[in-house]
Amino acid sequence: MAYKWGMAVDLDRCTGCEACVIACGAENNIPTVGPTEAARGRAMPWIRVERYWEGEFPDVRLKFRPVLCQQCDNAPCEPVCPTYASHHTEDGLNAQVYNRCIGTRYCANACPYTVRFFNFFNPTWDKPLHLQLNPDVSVREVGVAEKCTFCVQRINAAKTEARADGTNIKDGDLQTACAQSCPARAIVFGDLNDPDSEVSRLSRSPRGSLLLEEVGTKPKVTYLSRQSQA
Amino acid sequence: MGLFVAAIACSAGVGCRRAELPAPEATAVFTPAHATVGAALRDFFNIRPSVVQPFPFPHKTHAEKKLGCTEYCHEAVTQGPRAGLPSVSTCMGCHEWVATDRPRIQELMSHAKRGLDFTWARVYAYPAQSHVRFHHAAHVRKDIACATCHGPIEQQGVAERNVDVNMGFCVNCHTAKGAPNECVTCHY
Amino acid sequence: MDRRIFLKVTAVTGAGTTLASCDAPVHQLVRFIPEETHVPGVAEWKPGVCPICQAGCGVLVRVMEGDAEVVRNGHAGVVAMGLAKKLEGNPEHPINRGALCARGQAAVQLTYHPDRLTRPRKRVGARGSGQFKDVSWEDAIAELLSKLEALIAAERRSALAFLGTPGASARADLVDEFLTRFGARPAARFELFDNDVLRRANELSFGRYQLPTFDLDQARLVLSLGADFLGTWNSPVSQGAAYGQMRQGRVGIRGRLIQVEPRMSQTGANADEWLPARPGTEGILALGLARVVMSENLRPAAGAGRAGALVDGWPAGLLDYTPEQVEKRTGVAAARVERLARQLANERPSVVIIGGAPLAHTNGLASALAVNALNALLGSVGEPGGVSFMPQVGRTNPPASRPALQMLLADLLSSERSPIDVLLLDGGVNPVFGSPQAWRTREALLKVPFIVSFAPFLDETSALADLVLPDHGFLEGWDERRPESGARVAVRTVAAPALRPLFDTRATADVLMEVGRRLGRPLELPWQTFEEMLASTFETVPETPEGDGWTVAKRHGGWWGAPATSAPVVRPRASTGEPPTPTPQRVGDPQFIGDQAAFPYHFLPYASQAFLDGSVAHLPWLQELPDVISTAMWSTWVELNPKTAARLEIRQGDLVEVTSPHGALRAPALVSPGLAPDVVAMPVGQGHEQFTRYASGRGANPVNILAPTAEPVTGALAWAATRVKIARISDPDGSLIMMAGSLHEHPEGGRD
Amino acid sequence: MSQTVDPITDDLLRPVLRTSPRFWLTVAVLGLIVAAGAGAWIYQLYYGFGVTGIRWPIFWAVYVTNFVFWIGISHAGTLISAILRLMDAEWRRPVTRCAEAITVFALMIGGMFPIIHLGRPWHFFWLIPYPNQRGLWPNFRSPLVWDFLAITTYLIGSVLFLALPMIPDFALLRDRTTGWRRRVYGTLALGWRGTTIEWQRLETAMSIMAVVILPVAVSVHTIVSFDFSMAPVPMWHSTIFGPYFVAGAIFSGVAALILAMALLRRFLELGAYLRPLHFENLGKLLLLMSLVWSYFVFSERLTIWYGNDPAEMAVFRTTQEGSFAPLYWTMVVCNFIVPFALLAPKRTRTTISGCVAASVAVLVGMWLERFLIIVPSLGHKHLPYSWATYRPQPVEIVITIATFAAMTLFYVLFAKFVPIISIWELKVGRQPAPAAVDLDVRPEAMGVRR
Repeated sequence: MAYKWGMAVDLDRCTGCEACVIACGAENNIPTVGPTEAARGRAMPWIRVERYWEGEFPDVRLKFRPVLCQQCDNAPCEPVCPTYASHHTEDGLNAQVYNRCIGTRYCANACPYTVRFFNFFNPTWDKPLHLQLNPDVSVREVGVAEKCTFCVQRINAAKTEARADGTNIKDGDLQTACAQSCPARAIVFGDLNDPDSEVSRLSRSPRGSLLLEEVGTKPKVTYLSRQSQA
Repeated sequence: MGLFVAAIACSAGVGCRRAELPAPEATAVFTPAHATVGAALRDFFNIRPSVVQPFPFPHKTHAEKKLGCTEYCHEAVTQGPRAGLPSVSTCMGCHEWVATDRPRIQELMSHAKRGLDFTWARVYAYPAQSHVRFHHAAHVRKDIACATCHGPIEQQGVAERNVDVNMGFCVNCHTAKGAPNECVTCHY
Repeated sequence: MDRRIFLKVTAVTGAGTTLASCDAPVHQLVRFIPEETHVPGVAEWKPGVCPICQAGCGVLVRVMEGDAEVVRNGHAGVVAMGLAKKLEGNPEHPINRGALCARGQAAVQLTYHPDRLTRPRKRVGARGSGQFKDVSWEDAIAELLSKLEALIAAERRSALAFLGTPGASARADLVDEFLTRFGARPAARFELFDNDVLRRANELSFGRYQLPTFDLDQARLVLSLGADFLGTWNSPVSQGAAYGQMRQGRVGIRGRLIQVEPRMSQTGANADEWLPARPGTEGILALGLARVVMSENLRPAAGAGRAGALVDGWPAGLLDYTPEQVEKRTGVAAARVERLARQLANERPSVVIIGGAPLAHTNGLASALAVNALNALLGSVGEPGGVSFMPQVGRTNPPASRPALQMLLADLLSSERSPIDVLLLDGGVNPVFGSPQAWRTREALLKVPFIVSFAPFLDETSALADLVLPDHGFLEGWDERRPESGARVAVRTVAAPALRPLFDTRATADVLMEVGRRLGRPLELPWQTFEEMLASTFETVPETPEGDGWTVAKRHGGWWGAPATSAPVVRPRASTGEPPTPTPQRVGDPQFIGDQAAFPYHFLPYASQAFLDGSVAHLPWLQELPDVISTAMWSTWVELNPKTAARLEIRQGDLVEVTSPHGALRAPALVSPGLAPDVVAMPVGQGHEQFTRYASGRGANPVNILAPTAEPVTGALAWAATRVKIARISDPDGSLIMMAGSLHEHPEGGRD
Repeated sequence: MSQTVDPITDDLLRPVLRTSPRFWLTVAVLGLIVAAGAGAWIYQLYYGFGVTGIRWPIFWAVYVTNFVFWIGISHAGTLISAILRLMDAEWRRPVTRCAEAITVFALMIGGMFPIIHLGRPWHFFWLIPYPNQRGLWPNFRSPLVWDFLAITTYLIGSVLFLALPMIPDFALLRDRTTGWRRRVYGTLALGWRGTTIEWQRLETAMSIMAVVILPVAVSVHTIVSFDFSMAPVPMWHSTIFGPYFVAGAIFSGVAALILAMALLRRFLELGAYLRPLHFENLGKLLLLMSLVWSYFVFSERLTIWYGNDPAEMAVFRTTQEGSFAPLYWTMVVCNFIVPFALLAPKRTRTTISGCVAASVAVLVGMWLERFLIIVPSLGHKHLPYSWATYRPQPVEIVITIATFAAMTLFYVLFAKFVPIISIWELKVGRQPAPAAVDLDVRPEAMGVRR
């Protein structure tokens, strides 16, 4: 039975601690670009915690929202890619195939969530920081686009294991780096085709909504709204 | 005119969030993808120098002694993605006493005594920009013979690249065996 | 030539890159035989201890084989060894329950930091110049020994001092053991954002010299007075996990959070209700709440018991804390005070948390006592959903009568000849950076004839050392922590080395033991190695079917006792003996340094989300982590309320100068809505003069300009009690690097 | 050299046959600038794309602006000359060739930019619609692939359209020159002998091409506009973009043509052939296009403003009153106010200088228009957290300048290589029937032995 990977982000649990951001960087070999390049908009956090202010002092509020690739079912990034580097997998992921990418950056423009990034330079690490690099994940070269993969390397590993002992991946056995690291358990990852998985359960929550639903991208990430009764 | 256009374009920064910053000096963080143009071209055309091993390990001799590839030397192949290349200590496991009279083995032993290991050259390495992952164990479990990709190494002395494992090779086999052909199966 | 190649050729020529190729020679390093065996490509998860803060979270280290460049008996070469790829929370650990904060996960970069000290060093240049030459461990230890022998010969054993970081651990025990046996001064321990005021308050109120644990999972209403308990305070990960439960973990119940603070912290951002009270008046507010609870007989005044007795005017019913008076003093509307009090009394279990800035005022201790009394009044002490104290094992933090660092500095500065001949600096302690300039820390330390540092990195303090004996990375040596809060059970986090040392470093604990052995009259420490010492401390732990305590602890990354139904409260377990007889404390108005006219703004330094007190500012991941509220990266900034900024004609990013009676600093301005107009806030952590390539010379350090005023009873630095003035210097210099382009989600509400 | 009875031939062949030092100087200067551009690109290839000002989330900027701009310019020639040919407008005769030349060169330059802006340009051929070893074709759903097809088609078409009517002039040159040039022209003349049947075939071919090239030209810029309108980006995702871009293209194209003609007239002393009449007629066309363009802009902006969608309003505001306002209003002045002021009143329209001034303004304005379509939208997408501003870096500016130099250089060389005004068409304008044209054709040249 095919999987359909999805995620639920409970904004009522999210504390904005950004553990997910570092976890993602560590897992996926995301380079540190340094101050000069960061100032020129070259930092590439696959997941970021957006914050928005509301109101004015003293009645001021702050909203946190972790934003990562929404793995849309109707993804604007896919049709525009001339080389199929960005395409849909049978698991419903928006795959980014680095070796097919020629760097038109069209996908990044088309993405309404601005979660696609581009390798403006060839990344290097000050020795011996490179020893930390995760051997299960490519180090992307100059000129290719990249984005959150839902930790596809973990998905593939889990599949390989499951195949080895002829079972299916059980709910909870497989977690993305961000979900794993979240202290408040605000991020839940799993199989949407399994109606009993926690992510399916949460996605059905009355608090659930989709980011920029009006754009019609059919995201697979559900945001559970914050219940504020102040 | 070009200048004029450029000049206007520059003023696009008006009301920009932050002051102009200097263009990147060839920073420590970033380097060209390839050290030299030559390297770039070789990568582009996938031209590889034939590998030179630090020590002429005779696969044939060991195969004739009925030593399975994965028994001692490449034992990781059944457990994980990588087959692994044995270290000198693995060699010494047997050659402490086996064939100690041979000059090659003596060379080996002296090497080990100095605490030095061999940097085996990978025969089947992929170019970095192919961004490909291969999981040995997964294939071994499906009873894919080593020879399928590595050829008749047991009849060779020093291992050679018998099969050109390019993407075409992989895809054909996957198609034939009904294995997944989704890009992210291998490219991630 | 097939079509593909042909096209490629055209491509290349077209791209005009067919230039003459000139290849750099590829030099091949020798390869050593690996000392360990790993299955290549297969990850192994080993337990570890998070070194970043005192929370003492347990981690799992993802270890995979890889090639590392190392030096083996003088030869540089490559060797295949286990390398740490990622840190994740240890799921079994009762404090962090499998999660880990951003700082903890970045700790892996401590091991692979390019500017780590790789071998012992001896100073050659002037002190603080950071000029050292490499020496062998033999020579280094020999030199240290000679200095110590000299002390013994001169009968000046007490002229040996040790300066380290607080936190209960076997390592600390060893150090104390070493010092006592040597006859040196007791160890001085310093951390800028230490919580001694709260510990002391808890000791007075509840007989526990310890930080409290909050049972948020089951709380229905949480009132936090300035405590950024989700971001940086106390045990953020365990509190974050509990918070998640409190919000959505229970069917039909959603716990609520109310935050009182003058600057919206990460925790404040998550609150359902956010009230800015005047800085330093949180204790008064607490008493105001207590008064309403009592006067409306929502809870019996006697319920507060001992804790109440410690508050001046409590038995009389806090007559001069009427809502109106409280409104006058705190700026929180009387009606709101009453509503809040009723909510606290009715929506139980409810708990009040105080921490951070409110305790760093001249009335800090009194405020803490007031909150303790309030919690007691609400019946939230030791109860589910309330505040409790984690059972402790082994020795806990010895309470310092007065902060030891201040004493040390005072002695150094007062006397002509330094009373200290040899100073041992532990890794991680950086008072030169972390103390106000007015303390003259650097000057004082420079008077010490001989300083030995065990720091793995050169920072402002360790740069003063004459001899540097770099400690192992935290994954490379044995480690043990005894957290004081964050769980309901006693916890000892333990870890065996997860990796082989990458460099020629040595575990400080083992170095101390060796020194102890090799002294003329050996100190006769009961153990030969640190490992041995750790093992011995586990002999008391009962055997389980899984094996003896030590083996089990090593396998699981620690030992934790069975859940205590409700943590014991009254019986003091701290090593302080019986708590002193209660003398009622009055919550006075906070005193500030700098008069209101000349210095119109309160200066509020706060632990930054990424760097805490600055001790991890050298980790590139954390430098590039956008601060979740300002979204700034690689930057420091001065936070201003929009109205204040407008009045001073300061725009986002402008360079401003902040001046206190004790100094001035310059930093870019950040206009932020979540800040009282009379407050100027600034994150601590940046502004290192010397702290590796990533942190050096980046931004300004707010601690520098703090007034040296202290909380009178504990003597702890009142770091929130300084007033400043602020002036615009120039246009943006580009040093404020922001990730976000907009403050609001709908900046212009469409057409108007 | 043999004598001619007609002065036209000499006048028009002079630039080709006589070379002044001024020519070499121009070529040298322009050549240097072009070389600088090439150098800049190699620099960019070496260090990586990061040396440009492109950033998250503004992933397209000056390069794509140039791409759209030059493709737009290319609509000068083919389209205009084709229309004029079909309407058999007599005044077209001296204009057609220089117009068609603009098309070809502008296309060549514009066509380079999609490659220059690639992250990995060495793989550009993956855009070519042919299956790779895995039988994988490019993604035909991607407007970039449509671009590739449209532009190549258009380029081939335009080259033919330019080349066909040059044959008789090549023949003429063949007979006027000696040595290697004679051989070159001879080859290019394809053995033209000027027989009636050849003339008829040429005419037929021309009229077929004229009909074919029109829809192609329209489709090209429509497809270029699809690059934007297919993406859900605020103020890109618009149905008006097709015609809007085509109008803009013709608008800028005409301006480019007027400018080119003025330069030719000035430097090649062609006053007798490129007469104020031509400028006035093109001026009228320019005025018309200016009005059409303004109408499109107005209706586009009004819809956005009325619709009041938050995301789109953000872009609307930053262009109208935000950080891009200076550029936006410059554009409006250049594309509407100036052309209208200069071309509406007969007094200025009839003067060549008036038309030229208007054209220069329009060229600037149209470049800005492209820039303002691309950058503000990308800088203000749906999630305000990601908003950013872009400023071009030296490498982009140098390459941009170089393209203008390249255009001029190609043009200068072309004018040196063939008569920039079609000699035979001019003569046909005078004579009733093509067959009777007095071409200087000698039997030898026709391979006929005496």
